[in-house]
Amino acid sequence: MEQLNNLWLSSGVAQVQGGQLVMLLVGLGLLFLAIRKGFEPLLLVPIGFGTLLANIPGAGFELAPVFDAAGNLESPGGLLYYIYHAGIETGLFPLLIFMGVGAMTDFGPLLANPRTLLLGAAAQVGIFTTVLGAVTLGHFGIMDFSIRDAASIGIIGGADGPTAIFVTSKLSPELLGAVAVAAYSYMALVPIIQPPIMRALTTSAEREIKMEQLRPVGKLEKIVFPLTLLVLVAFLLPDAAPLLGMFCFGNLMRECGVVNRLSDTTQNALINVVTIFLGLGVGSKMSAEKFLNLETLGILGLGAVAFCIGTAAGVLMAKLMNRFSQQKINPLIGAAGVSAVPMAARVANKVGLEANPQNFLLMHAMGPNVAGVIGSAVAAGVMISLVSGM
Amino acid sequence: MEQLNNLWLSSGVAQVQGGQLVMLLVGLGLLFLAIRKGFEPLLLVPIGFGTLLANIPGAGFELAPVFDAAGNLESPGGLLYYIYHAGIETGLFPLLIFMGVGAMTDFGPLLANPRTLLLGAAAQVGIFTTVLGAVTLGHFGIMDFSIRDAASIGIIGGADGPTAIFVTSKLSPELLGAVAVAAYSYMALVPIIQPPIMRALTTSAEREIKMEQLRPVGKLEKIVFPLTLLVLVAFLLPDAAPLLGMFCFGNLMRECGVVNRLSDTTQNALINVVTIFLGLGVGSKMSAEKFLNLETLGILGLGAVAFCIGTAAGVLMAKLMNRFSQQKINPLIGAAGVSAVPMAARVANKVGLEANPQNFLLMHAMGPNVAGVIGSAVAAGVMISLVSGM
Amino acid sequence: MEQLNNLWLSSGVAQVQGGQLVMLLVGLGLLFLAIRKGFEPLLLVPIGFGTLLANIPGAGFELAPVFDAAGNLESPGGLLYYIYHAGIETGLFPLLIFMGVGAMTDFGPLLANPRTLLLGAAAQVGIFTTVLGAVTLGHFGIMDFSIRDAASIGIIGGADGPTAIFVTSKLSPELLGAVAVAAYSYMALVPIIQPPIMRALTTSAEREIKMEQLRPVGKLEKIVFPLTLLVLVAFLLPDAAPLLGMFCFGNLMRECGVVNRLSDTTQNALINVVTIFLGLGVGSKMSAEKFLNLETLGILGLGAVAFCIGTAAGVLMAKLMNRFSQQKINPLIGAAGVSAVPMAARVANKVGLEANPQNFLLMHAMGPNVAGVIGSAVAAGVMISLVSGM
Amino acid sequence: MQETLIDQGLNLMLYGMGTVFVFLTILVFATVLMSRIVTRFSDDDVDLPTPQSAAISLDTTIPENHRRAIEKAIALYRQR
Amino acid sequence: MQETLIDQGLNLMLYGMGTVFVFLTILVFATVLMSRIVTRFSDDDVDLPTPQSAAISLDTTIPENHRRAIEKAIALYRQR
Amino acid sequence: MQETLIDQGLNLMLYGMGTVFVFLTILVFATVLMSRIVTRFSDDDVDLPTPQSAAISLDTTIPENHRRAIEKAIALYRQR
Ligand code: NA
Ligand code: NA
Ligand code: NA
Repeated sequence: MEQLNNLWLSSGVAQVQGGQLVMLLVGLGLLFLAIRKGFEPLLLVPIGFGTLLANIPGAGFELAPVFDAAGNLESPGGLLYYIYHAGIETGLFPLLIFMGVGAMTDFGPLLANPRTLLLGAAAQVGIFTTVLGAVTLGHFGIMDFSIRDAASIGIIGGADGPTAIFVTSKLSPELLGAVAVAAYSYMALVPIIQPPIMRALTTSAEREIKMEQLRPVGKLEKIVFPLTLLVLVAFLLPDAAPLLGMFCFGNLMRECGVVNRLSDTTQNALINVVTIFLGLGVGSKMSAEKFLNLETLGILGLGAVAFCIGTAAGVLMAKLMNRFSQQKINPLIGAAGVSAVPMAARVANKVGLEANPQNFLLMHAMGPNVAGVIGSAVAAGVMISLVSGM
Repeated sequence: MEQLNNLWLSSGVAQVQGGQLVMLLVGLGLLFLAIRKGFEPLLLVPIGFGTLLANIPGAGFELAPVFDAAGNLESPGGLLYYIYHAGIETGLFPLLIFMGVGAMTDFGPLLANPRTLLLGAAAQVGIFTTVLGAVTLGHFGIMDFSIRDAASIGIIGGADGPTAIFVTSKLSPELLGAVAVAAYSYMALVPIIQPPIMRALTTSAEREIKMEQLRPVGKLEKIVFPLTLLVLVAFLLPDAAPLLGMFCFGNLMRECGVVNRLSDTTQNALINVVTIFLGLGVGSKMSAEKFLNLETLGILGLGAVAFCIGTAAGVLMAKLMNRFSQQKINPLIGAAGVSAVPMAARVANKVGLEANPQNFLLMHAMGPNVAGVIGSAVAAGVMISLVSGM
Repeated sequence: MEQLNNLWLSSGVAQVQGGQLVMLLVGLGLLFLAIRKGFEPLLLVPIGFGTLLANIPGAGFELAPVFDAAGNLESPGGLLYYIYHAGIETGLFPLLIFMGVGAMTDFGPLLANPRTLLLGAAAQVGIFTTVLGAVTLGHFGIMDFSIRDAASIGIIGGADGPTAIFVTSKLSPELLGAVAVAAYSYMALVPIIQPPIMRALTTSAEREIKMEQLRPVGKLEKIVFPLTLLVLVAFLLPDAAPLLGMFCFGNLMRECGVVNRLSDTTQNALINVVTIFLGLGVGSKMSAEKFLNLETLGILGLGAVAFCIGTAAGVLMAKLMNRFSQQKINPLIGAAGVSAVPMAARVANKVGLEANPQNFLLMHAMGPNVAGVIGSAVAAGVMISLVSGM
Repeated sequence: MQETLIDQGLNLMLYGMGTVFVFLTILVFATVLMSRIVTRFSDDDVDLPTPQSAAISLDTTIPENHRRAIEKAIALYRQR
Repeated sequence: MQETLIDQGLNLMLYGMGTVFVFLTILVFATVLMSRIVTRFSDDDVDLPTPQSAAISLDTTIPENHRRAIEKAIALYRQR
Repeated sequence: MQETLIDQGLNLMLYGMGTVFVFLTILVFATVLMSRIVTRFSDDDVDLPTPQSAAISLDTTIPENHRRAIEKAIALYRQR
């Protein structure tokens, strides 16, 4: 009978708490969004499943290992504990993802039209106005946000998952679940969030602007560019060096043409393995006490605002640049500056086609799109450095 | 001359002990079985070679690293030390293998005929009668088995390598080598062990039973099934959550259709790397003092008994179900309930074809076959939980 | 203003030191050699980029993590710190590379003509004369070399990157950058370094020697060879067991034919990932204070000498063997004994074709070429063992 | 009360085997129920959506290296 | 002087946004400059060398498994 | 007796080079012997068995992704 009682006590039904139950539903909801609605499934499937695993009562997925006095293992930790502490707390997984993303990125369109870097810069306005919104909520006691929390929330507006995870795991690890979910959800919602803003801020004539064809970009330019970027980062902004350094490394492996086997593995086996673990590790921070509170609502709300402002800023920057330049830019591609690669570029293309069925903006939008990745990595570096000193 | 003497003293011939010599032969024997006889080569090649490495006198493959007082590394540990402590002691490798196995498993036949889950349950009788056998040997002082040892030995009957390694590394790490070798050897011997038992327990008429064709199973069912299983585990049996959770995760990645690149990597690069390391890590526990004793003989004997009883229980359960049901089950597929995927299912098919050359049982046997994986993972969870509290 | 000042102080320009500047140029130079000149790009691209990352002022790529008194992480370490300490200090990465190299190696030509093992032995003379050169420089106070440093420098003459990294990380970690760069650079320079020496030491008649066609080698021989080698290592030279053990393991997986999926992953995803990390980790030791000194010049000079002597010794050994044997060996293939697989074998083939356009030496040269890998691994084992006891 | 080793083994067998059977029996019913619900709610199997999105460049269903392998296979074949 | 949370946020916005714009503007000029230099120094794009060497057996541009996949694809296709 | 650095180097050279030569010489004989035994005991090379078994679904010789790549290659080629 004792055993039966033990079995019952160790069963989930006896141990479950209301919060865990709700979090299990949240996990299933994320899986639904990822699988049925196609919301960034590569990350949201692991995050959603990690949420389920972390909230199984009594399963111990996020338990720490226990050692005896002599340092021998008494009971091993849970899988999610090891993943989180080895890969996310240390920042290794986001950096490896950045290496893989670098190996997948073609800087050709950006090199053909470097001015579009400014669109990528403008779209980061979304990050910093969101920071301001978060500190305002914090200042008036509406929500319990510190300056570190505000920076982590703002980075959602960077529309770049690994950057958001990197910043948040350093500044506000307890917000990691909410921030990552918000970042990936809004990246998936780009086709819904952006078009109305893009249409509202542009005239039909502006949307019809045809851009001249991009010049071909040589191999050598593509090889030298990541090195140029790295040198600039090294001298001007070493705080952004971890993210941008690994990004440039991946891109150099891709473009240099002599290490194709390394580049292939980086773009496939390596990034896939790390993506699975990154997602599970983020899921492990989706516990009831960290996710089921008013702050999460605030994060989701502020994240949506960040995306909208970033989109608007990109479009407006393009219109501003048209004031001063002969070669007109279709302002729709400014919206691609938020990054969310390659979704935002596709959205720009689609809205452009609505205005003029002959106007293909996709390649033009890829420039600001990848510029947005650089822009938010720069913003991440600045924020980590400034906030750590506050 | 001193150097020459040192060289001689550091040579293997001067250091070798009888036990190591025998273990080197055991390692070569495992390689022979794996390569020449085709015994589960994916695991037994690494285990066999790990046995060789661990028993090279003076090579230090399983030495622990030495740190000075300040925490700096004085001398690094051996490769097998790191593999064992990072991947097996923590349980990470078996769990990752389970994720990969999940990504390789098609639950279609099981979903088309869920009753076959009961066959997978029945075959686990082999596990628990073996536990009883082991405690009896221990009780009468014939062999030195504790209840923890008995549980680890019983799990051999689960015919599931990673499950056996997971349980044994938690309950009786010193038996790991013998248990893993027994588990994989008997899995390889399924085509020899099972048919006589299957023929003895069935009439020719029973073996000729034709089962109706399996209904087609929809994609959505296949997606929802791993989630259903996980939710049941979460509420009823959280102790089985680590193994079954990762199993369900892998299967969901496979079936959901939106993360094919993650599923591909899980089924290939990731599971292959982990398999190599898992095998080497198991081999590192194949030292003379742990393997060359009477207990190992007991483990091998009890393991064989476990397989036989499990096979018999599966067949008898199928016959019992036929008493109460209109839709007859060919009792041969009950033997597939021990798991040993996909070997046991093939054996059922082959024995069935002997009785009736038109009777293809393979797909029907895949249902109990994967049910056996679930069944032994459940048994593993229960045993870890109960034994830890004893 | 304070923030602006902080930003400035944290910028690279304010923090950069002369040494870092020079090391950034060194990193760019390595990338130039790798990408433009094709110098062993698989290693020199990661090493070169790692050099850049490690020398970005203020980026913290090689910072150690900081823990508070309770053991919680206060600030995570840098990426290169984790890579170096997890994979290079422990010796894991070189060992895994050796496993991959073993899985890529075909011992067929060696088995068809085992005498060529002696050429691989002779070429290691380069290693030990270089050791002598280094201790002479150290003895007379010209350079600050200990016996450990001398062994690490000598191993450059082994023309085997992972072996050099393995030895140096154990004996003289502070020389790792210089030794690895020298080893890979000279391996790339084999087509320039070797031919003059080969021509100087051979007559035209010798270079025209046609060797009889290699006998076909059976599968079983190829399977048994790595086991034979391992058993010999186990009994005679356990100090060489880590390197040669993993080498044999990889080769057995390749040849046994029953674990092709493990062998494929070992040769591709696994070795590629480890190569990237190994290169970055070596780069992390390329700091100004460790690389920009007279000793590096000495290492580069001694390394070149080692290659030349090794080449000469291989050629002379072949001529010596021709004195005592009926079956003549073309002495050019003796030069392939330094290893530098497969470059040195190709060089032997090319120089042979110059003398006689019908004389294809490539397959004959592959024997001493892979023998050179075994030879330098043996030398590595002996040196680690002897030097540790001095 | 001190348990003997055999008592422990019997307990383990009893509760273990019981749990396995109870759990898998429940799973049978849950699976049948799930299949019925799913089959009713989805008229057809074809209605599964194609995913709308994916992370940066990760959206190719055929991994890059396979695509390249395929292209090379075709190119090689044509050359012959 | 004690900073309020809002002061900190304003500072972060000011210096952060400033840095992003300054850095990316410099990057625009650096990129334009780099492209000009590179285009001048390399007459053509074709002049990139083919790599001369590689480590042990690592020199196949087509990874081994792809090559095999290709060969099998072709063999299979022909058999049909 | 205190050894000078040069003594140590000489020792290292002597014993090191000796070990390399002795070991590889033994390996020559061992290899020749091994080849003879193996060639005698196996009449032919064809007698290596095909493996009978493998772990769960791991038994496909062609990895799954390659198989898929191959099938896609063939399908694509046919479509053209
Ligand atoms: Na961005
Ligand atoms: Na089982
Ligand atoms: Na060598």
